[in-house]
Amino acid sequence: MAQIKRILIANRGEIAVRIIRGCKELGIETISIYSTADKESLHVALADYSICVGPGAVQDSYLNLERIMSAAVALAVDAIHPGYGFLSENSKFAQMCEECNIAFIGPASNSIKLMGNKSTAREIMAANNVPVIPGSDGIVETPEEANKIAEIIGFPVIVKASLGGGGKGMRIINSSDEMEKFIDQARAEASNAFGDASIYIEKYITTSKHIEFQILADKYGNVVHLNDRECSIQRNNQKVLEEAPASCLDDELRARMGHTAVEAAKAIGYINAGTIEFLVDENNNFYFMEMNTRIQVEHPITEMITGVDLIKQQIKIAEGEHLPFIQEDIKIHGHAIECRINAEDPDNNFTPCAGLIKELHLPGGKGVRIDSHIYQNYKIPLYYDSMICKLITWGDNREEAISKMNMALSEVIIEDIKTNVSLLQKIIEHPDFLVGNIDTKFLNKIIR
Amino acid sequence: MAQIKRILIANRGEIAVRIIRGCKELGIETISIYSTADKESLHVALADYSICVGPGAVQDSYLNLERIMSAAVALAVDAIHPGYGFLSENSKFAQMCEECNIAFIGPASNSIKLMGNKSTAREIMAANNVPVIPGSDGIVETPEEANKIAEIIGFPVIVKASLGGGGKGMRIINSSDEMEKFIDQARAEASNAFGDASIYIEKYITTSKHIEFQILADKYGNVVHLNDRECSIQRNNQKVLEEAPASCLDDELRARMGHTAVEAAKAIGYINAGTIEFLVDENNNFYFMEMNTRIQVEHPITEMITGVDLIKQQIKIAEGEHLPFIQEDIKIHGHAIECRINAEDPDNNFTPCAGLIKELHLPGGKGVRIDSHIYQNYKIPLYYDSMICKLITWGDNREEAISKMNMALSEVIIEDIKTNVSLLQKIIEHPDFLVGNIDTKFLNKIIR
Amino acid sequence: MNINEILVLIDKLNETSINELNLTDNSFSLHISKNIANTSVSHVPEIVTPKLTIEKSTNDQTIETFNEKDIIVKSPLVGIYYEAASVDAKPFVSIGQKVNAGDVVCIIEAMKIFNEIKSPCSGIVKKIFPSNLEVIEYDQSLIVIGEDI
Amino acid sequence: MNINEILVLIDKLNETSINELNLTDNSFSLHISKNIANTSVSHVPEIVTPKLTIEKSTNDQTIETFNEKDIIVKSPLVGIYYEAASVDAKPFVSIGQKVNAGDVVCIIEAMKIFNEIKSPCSGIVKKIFPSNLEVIEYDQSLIVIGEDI
Repeated sequence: MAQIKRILIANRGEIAVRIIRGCKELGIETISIYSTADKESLHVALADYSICVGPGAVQDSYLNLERIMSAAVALAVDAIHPGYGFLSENSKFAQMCEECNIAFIGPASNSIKLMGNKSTAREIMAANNVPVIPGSDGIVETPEEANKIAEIIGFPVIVKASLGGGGKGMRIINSSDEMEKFIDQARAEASNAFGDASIYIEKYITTSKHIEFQILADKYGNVVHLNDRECSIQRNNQKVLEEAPASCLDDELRARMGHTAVEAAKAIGYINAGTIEFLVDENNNFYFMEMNTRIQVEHPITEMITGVDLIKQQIKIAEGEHLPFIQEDIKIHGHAIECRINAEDPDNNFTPCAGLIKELHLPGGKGVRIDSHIYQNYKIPLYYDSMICKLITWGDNREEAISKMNMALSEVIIEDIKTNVSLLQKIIEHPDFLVGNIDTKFLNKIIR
Repeated sequence: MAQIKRILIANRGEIAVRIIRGCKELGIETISIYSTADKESLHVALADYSICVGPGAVQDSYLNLERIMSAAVALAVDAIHPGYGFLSENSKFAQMCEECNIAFIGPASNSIKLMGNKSTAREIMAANNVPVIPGSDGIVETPEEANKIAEIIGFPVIVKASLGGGGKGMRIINSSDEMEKFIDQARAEASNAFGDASIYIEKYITTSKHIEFQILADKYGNVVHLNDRECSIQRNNQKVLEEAPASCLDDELRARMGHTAVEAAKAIGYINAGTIEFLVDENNNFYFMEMNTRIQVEHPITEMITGVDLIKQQIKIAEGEHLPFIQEDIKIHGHAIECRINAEDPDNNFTPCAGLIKELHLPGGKGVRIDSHIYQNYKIPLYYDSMICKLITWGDNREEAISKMNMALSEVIIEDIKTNVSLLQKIIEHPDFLVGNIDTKFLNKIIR
Repeated sequence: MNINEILVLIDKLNETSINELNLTDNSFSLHISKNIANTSVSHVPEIVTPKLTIEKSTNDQTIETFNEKDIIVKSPLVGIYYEAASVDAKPFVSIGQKVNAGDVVCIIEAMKIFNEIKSPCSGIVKKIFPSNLEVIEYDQSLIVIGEDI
Repeated sequence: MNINEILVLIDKLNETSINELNLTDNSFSLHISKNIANTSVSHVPEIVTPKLTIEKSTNDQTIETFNEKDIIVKSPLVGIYYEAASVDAKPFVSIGQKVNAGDVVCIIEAMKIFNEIKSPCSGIVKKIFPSNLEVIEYDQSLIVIGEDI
């Protein structure tokens, strides 16, 4: 494929800003799309050109395939970068790009589709010797079938929607009595949320860590992993703080999981950046959870420890370049932590807050990275994600990265917006966190 | 020495902020000093405590030894960090600290004194096999003596003040006719500026690069260099843009110069961070120019390519710790560039400008570092240095660092302050700069 | 409580962020207090200033030059503006022309679909903003229709 | 509690950041308190500088409560405030007292130099801001002198 000269960024907020910066470095023209609510947004100000695609509500703007494609075609772009969220894992959108001869900066639509169906993904991985959590072979039709499987793998089990995500269509089932009721509930929820009532069943692992591997794959079958990220600190399945590398992995386990991640990507002929999410249990058994077929929010920590610019690599892969490194070239330098600063009220169950930023000071200096779209006098709109800033610190080792994060968080001033900064400080100073004793239940314990 | 628990920062602006951040990471209490003109300055807001030491004029505040020492003693600090400029190379101040049993975070007062006298420094270095520019053995008394030396080393020669700095007391002399007049002028200027009319003479090297080596030395005789910085891009002897490593050095020359820098530091039993400035001529001959016995403005680029935190190392050395690395541990990772953003009017001979920052946006993201003390609604005072922000970029290689700097500069918004950003962009895009074809005359050629 | 126990308590206060301790045990009472250093958090002063933006809305500015009763037809979609049904055809509207509610005033092509934009009212065309084949964004002003006097 | 135990406690307070200790045991009671601004270089006390802040408003606010014609004597240096010439002496000034221009109102010690601060005018002392032995910054308000009615 020829060099990309003009990219439309089908996103907003910090990731749109991040992509614009990458494009500028590569000398690529950028076009931002925006909603009427985002007129004053930084991604609009920084792009070479920007086009309003609809009103504030996402379904009429950032999720509106037709309008975005129409803008892309009318403005004759070579490529679209979908960022994360919104249309990034919409296989139909990727397919429209393919049909319009516009490079979708991400995998082929077929890969998105395959990995988007969680039960299909599970089957493919199992068939390719990627360990999956014991459970059903594909979709489960009846409570009787489910009970039969649960008896083999043992309670508790978890029922999940095939097209699921974000906790919807999930139920934890402790005994066969609950099976019928909860399966019905899960089906109904899945049907409502994803338009498909298919469900599958897995063993529910109570104590686990969420560890993910970043992979990059070019068009020529070269796949490399960029090591791992520890993402166990979550609230309602939303990551809050991530680190790289995960302190719980030793070199042997890291190498083994990394190899598995690469094999998983190869199994579906994956191209571009992707993430294999694993669940790691108390005994260091790891299981494929799902694959995210896009750039992740937490990609900067991988950039900090490997030096690789993931956004620029995504574009180069889309341009048909070969990966400029092989697995042996990828080294881990130091330790990085990302804190997601959200505009939300910690005293009111972390309800998202909108409003005007009247005063702003963000930290800087050695080993501090800010990825954000906010500025003083920016008005945070109501419609979108509450994440307003990613604060990333890097240190020679975990201790230094933590003390730097502590220092950096103490500097943050975002007035009069309510934020989760105090919660982030609480995490960073928590004795369990300091010794790396964290799992997916850690944050709930702190908040209570 | 015991652990330092409380540091007074005898400085202002970005370097005070930089030091406060380092101290916070180390869990050290910080005390800022400030003048009445700096009440709203960031270094005041970020420190644990702050104390006003005088009015805006520097001689009554940031240069007032008695008031600063009085504050340090009254507040029972363990140590003083002088930053750069102001009292950082004032041997009397360092000596007062020694007498008051307060750790001066820098070398012994005697080292400052020795290196502060440029002709003494020259003699010591020559005596220790550090190459110096051919010239007089120490101070020159008469024009006749000067002419005799000039005949041996060849015209043009340069006359310099022994206690000189910043171009004062310097004259370039092309023939023996000019000698008497220019020596008289240089003496008068030196006497006015430094209270000492002593001068010395050196061969004037017309085409040269300014390359400096960062060194770190602990109290136990361990000295390590952290490689080089290319600082040739200067306007009126003021550095404007620096890079590390210097692209003109090959590995062999770099190793040789680095070794010389370490020997130079060892020659005077130097302790703490310091910089050996070399002049490199067209034929890659290098000569000792001077030693700066303090942290430099451009220290971040060394931090970016080596990963070493120079401020924290300075403090640890003052605490009596051993250097945590040996020469072989110091590697160069990628390439870093620093742009000094000054509040000055490029259309009016770069006259410094003060004023209110009404709008501010500074870039962020991967490989971008900001060291600054400004914020939106900050009023830049009249009294101090016009440098308001250091913008540092890092890339895998020089090309990437440059394209990142280009991107980053394009984002800068500092309204309604006049800045040198357009000049920095001109440098970054200049064909000679892009190929590394720069020397100390480069910037004057561009400005004209 | 003996002296050693008191010393332990003093050390504890000294090391921790606890500032005061009061203890009463029958007739025994003990009070230890530590001076709290005065820390102050300074806030960056606040003045309202203009917005950071380079997105100049030409639309809004131009609107002001028209009558309050004028109707501005804005684009409901994103696409390419066509002033006429074909290359050879006359433009749908021209300045000074009378239009009726429901008359087609232009076409916006989005993804090969040609969408007719209709006048919401009757009146006189006072202004046409886009040029033929211009890329139109959502909510962009297309045409001003004034009162038919 | 015997004398040696009390001496141990005194040493303890001296070494630590503890400023005060009250102890009652039946009829026995002990009170130890430390002079907080006593800054000999040998030990590191907690900073006791209530006015060492960037609350720029403290001075300004206080001023408002005084008469426009009142004179505020501000510190021309940085150091430690002494209200009296020696521990046993009476303070130089007290509230309500009349002072004449040139009268010493306090001493500020900077680097072992005791600097007498003199009243710039005659009048009545209306307010004394610092406490004895407080660390004083440049331009800090010391004393308000009002009109002698």
